[in-house]
Amino acid sequence: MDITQALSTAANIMLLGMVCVFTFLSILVVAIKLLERFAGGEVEAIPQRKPAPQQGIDNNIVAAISGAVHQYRQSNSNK
Amino acid sequence: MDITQALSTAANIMLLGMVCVFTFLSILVVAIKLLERFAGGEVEAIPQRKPAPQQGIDNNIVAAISGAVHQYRQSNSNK
Amino acid sequence: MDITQALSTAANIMLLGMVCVFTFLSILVVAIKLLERFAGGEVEAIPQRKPAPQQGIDNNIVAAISGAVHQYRQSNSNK
Amino acid sequence: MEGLMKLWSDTGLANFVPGQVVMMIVGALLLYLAIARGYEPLLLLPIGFGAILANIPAAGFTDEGGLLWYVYHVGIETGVFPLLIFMGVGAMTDFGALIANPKMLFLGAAAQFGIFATLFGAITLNFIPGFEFSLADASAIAIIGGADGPTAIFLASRLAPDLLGAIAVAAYSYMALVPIIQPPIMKALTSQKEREIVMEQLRPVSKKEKVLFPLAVLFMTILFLPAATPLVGMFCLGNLMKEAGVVDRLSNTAQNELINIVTIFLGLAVGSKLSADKFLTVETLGILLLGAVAFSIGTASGVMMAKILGKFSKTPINPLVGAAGVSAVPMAARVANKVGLEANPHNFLLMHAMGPNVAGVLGSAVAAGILLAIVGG
Amino acid sequence: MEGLMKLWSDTGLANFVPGQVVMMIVGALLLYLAIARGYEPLLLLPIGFGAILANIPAAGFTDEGGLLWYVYHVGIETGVFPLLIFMGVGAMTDFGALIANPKMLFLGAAAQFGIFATLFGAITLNFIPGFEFSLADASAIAIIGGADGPTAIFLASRLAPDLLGAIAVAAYSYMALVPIIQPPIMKALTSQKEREIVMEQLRPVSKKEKVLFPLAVLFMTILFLPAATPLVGMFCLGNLMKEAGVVDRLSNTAQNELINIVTIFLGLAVGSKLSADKFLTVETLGILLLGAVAFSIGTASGVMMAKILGKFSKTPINPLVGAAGVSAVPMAARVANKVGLEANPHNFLLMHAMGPNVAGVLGSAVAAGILLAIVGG
Amino acid sequence: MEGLMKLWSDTGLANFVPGQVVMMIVGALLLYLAIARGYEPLLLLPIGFGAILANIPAAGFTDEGGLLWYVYHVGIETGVFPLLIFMGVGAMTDFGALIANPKMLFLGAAAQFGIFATLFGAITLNFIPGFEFSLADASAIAIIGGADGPTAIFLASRLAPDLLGAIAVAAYSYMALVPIIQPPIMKALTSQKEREIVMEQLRPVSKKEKVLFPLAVLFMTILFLPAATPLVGMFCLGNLMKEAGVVDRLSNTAQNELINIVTIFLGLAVGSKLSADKFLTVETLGILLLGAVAFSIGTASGVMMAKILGKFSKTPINPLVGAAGVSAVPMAARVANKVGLEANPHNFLLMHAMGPNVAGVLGSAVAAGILLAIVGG
Ligand code: NA
Ligand code: NA
Ligand code: NA
Repeated sequence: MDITQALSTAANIMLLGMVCVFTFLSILVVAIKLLERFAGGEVEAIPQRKPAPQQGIDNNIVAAISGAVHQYRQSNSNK
Repeated sequence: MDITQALSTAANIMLLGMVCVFTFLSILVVAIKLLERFAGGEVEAIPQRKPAPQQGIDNNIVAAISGAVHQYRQSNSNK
Repeated sequence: MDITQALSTAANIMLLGMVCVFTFLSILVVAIKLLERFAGGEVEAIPQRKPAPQQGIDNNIVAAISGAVHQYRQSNSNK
Repeated sequence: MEGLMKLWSDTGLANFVPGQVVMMIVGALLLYLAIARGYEPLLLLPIGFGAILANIPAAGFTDEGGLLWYVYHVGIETGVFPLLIFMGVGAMTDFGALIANPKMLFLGAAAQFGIFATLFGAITLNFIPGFEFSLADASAIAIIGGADGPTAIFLASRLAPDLLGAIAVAAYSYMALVPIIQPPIMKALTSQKEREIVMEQLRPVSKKEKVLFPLAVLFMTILFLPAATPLVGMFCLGNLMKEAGVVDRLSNTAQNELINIVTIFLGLAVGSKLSADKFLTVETLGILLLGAVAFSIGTASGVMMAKILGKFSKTPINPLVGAAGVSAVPMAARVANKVGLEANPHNFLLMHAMGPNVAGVLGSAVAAGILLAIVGG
Repeated sequence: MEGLMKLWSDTGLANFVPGQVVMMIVGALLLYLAIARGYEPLLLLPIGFGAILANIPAAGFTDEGGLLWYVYHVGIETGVFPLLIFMGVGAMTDFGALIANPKMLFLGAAAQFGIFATLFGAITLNFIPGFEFSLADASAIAIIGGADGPTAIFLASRLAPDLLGAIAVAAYSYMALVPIIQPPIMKALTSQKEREIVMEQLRPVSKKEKVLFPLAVLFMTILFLPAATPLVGMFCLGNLMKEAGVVDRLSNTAQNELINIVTIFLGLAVGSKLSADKFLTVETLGILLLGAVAFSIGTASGVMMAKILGKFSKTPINPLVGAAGVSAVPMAARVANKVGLEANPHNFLLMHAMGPNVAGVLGSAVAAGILLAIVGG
Repeated sequence: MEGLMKLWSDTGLANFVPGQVVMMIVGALLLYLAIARGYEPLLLLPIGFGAILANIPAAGFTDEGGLLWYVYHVGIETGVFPLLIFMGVGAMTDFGALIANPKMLFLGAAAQFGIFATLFGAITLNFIPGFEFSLADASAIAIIGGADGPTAIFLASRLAPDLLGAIAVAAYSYMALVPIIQPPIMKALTSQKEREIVMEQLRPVSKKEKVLFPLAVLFMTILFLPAATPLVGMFCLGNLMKEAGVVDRLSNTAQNELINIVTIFLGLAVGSKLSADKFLTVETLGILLLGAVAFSIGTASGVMMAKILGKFSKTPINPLVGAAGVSAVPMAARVANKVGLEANPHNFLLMHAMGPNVAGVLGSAVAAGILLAIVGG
């Protein structure tokens, strides 16, 4: 492939690339607008992350700790 | 292996498996009772984990920190 | 290689090794003295590590946090 | 134009196969269960995401050299990931309640009947045309009844890699469903009076006992069931690091950063096995059905054993704690506590249920070892 | 004496090749930039150190079985390291500002012109004797204009591994230079009045939108550009873990310990590609030149697009935020904020610039996918 | 019945070989030393556990495809694990005390005589029938005198993989025994008056010196001893990350999570080399004996060098700090401090002993490089 041919290919890619990037991100704009319509507006005044209780393995820790605390208290109250 | 034969094998495994599980965990019950006899009853009133000093690589940190603090104090007291 | 020959090799390595270790670390002594001359004496009275601002990926966190805080405040002040 | 055609010919739109679409929907469903319902999100979120990635047409995630291909081969085929998770779980587990009341091991043993009965059930399903479970398949499916994710994934990767995706999904889904599956069975098998039984306070356990316990378990496994030593060994290593008290920095890393890193990759790797040709089969329906059966039988046999044990025990035993013998730590113990509180608002069973709960982990690792030794050899 | 001769014949002094000395100086320069100047130190420090190690004569770091050889082959050749970094960056990224003002995506799109114009420019350089960039080389170089490290490394490892070192160094160096490169361009293309434009406060974004956003992005990538799914997929996985709120321990590990570990190795591996025969070429000069061009064109096209967009928009748009479309998160957004403050001391553009900033990350991942699909297939 | 026979034939009971039982006892002994005695628990606990797992009959931990087989081949055979540990140790090490008083490097140099004398001693042992140490074996054994775990493991994995288990166990055991081995030697070689010597306060060291120090060390190693660059290079990388102050998140990860993860696996992998046929040999006795000799000679030569140095030095030097030149950081420095306090309750030598202590780390890395260059080439 000589340079001129490569240049024409590069120009093609440049055009094609920008069209594709714009098309892709334009559709994403539409998608976000749809998101807003269907999922937006439900912002809670209270901070949201904290109360969501973690489950699964995390629970192991919680249980282990609470278990340990419980048992430790028991073992001390025994005396 | 036809299904009937497989069923008989499965029944065998079921029986054998439950016997083994029970045997294994029963011996473990005995082992725990032995543990209690030989290692139990030494519960310390003071929380146990903290005082155990960590050694090895951890010491590197300790030394590095204490060294840094020491030197920092020295370098300041010099002035 | 019989043992006597091996012994002589070992003695050679012992001599050579100690000479090399001393040479190497002696040059390092010189290097440190040069370091002191060209880079020493600039000890700052203020602790040095803290103010150095972290850049790069860390900034992502900073920006994400400050962004989140900003937005959260905005969303609350809107009401 | 040539470039445009190439781009189009590479798009997902031009390459989708119906099965892939369905599997992506399955992946999205798992994400929904994980995020919106909180079903075992630590595993089901990466599994669901992995399922979506694995089914992208022409993206090559699961082809040789693809990201999920590497993760699966490095972590699951070698067995390393489930073993590392198990080490971390060991470092999180407190055996105090079990050491204080070793009888609870019988409950953990009884609940394993869910596994072995399901093995039998899986073979029985072969009478129905369309099902052709081998003994190895049946064993891998049955381990769902162990209610223990890493054990199920480890055994499935050894005995039935093709079913791994469905088995892991079933195992974690049912573990999340324990609060729904278990209470009716527990209530059906116990009287109000039995559920009100108050258990005696547990004796304090010495540090020495806790340190020696994982070593005792390992020792017995070595003597009687070497096939279980990978699972039990790594679990005991984690627990020993926790209880030894001299390597806290290793123990903390094992139960935090290391298990987190491995969990992300394990989930993706399991998800990568959710391909249409392996998952969209009648066998998956059978696995889901058998999994539910396994959980139910395990729960029932745990409760029944607790009732029997209570008859012979000097100290009272509330049969509800038997249900915790299936493991599903610590969900099953909490369910026992909750059902107990409904019967008697002053009866806290949580600590008492932790004994059978952790016994169930050992029990199903032992059961996995037995299956490996008999079927896998 | 034999031993002494052997020691001497092994010393660096006896084996140095001039190119290695120069590359060590390059490595030392990178360390200087990282430590004394604070240029992207998280990457440039390990890269610089890796460059020094890789050029030690007779030490064999990059020979088969050497440390850097392993790191490169395990982490870069497989593509795993940049993808894990991208997952971590995804877990650090807040798309709130973009979701609140999706028009900003057009700015992120426009800034990618820096990439495609540079591709054309790289091929044009072939007219100068000494340059022989293939289309694949040109694409890998052009991605420097994406101002995104992991994307550049991923694409370069796929399309032009020989240029990887130079491309990564150029990408991170220019990202660090954003505060110097961008302001003159931004000021040249805008009037004082334009720079003073105050933008409207962003609407609050719901948690649900934030959770669904990465899934929407992934979905679209699957449909239209599967070649971009490795990058976009891992990025979205990280972001989903962050926003889901149910797997915080995984998200925290992904954006801390995991990304740190991978960053160390990624840097060393990239540095290991800085060998004299690959780096001390006229092509490296071309890459550095093209990289600067790419950043400048990207900045300019972002600003111009913002001006055009402002004409059609109901709400005012400060054209400075367009410069943030090149990504270089969050440096470019800060530069926009700073230049804006110079024009109007009460005009805080930071949050508004975060929208195009994160849009630029998506934009260059999409551009990378397009280049992979067209050139790499 | 068939199943039962199969289970029985697989049990450890039916397969035990006497050697395995003994090695398990050795493993249990290491666990005891680690947990109950606090001997280097971070390494000896995983090593001991690994030894137990590796000797389980019919469990296949060290067979191809077994967990320990993977860990050993991925981490030790490649040399990656000890190098990563060394990077982490570098990130933990403060060279301030050494930079303030560079003469201390001579103490770190003198203490390496423990290594080279032991090499000679190991060859001498060949006169006794049953011992057949090659030069490579002897070098790997001698490095125990370096009192530095990762260096010993790295060199042994390169020169004498078969002896790796015994060498690592000896190295860590003697490092734990430093408080018992060193004081008598230190007291025998010094007078009460010498032990009472108060050393001058160290000058403050600038940040710039600390940043440039690891680079200077690396530079010299490159010039004179490339064979030592893997060890010294990774150590200096860790130290540079620590001192640079711009990559704290990488430095923290290197000295915490990363080193912890690697330590677990390194320990298991070393333990996996403790097999009966390799460990239950007369050579192991020789290694243990030589290790003790090496530590003693190193301590003695460090102290003697300090006495000589004190004669020529303008500032007073307490000969006790010479003992810290063997490294065993920071135990040996503490021992010097303690023995000093016994002689003079107001004489705190800790900071002064940190200089030779870290010098000893460099010294043994240099010695390892010399041995690699001469013997390993
Ligand atoms: Na179980
Ligand atoms: Na970009
Ligand atoms: Na040493």
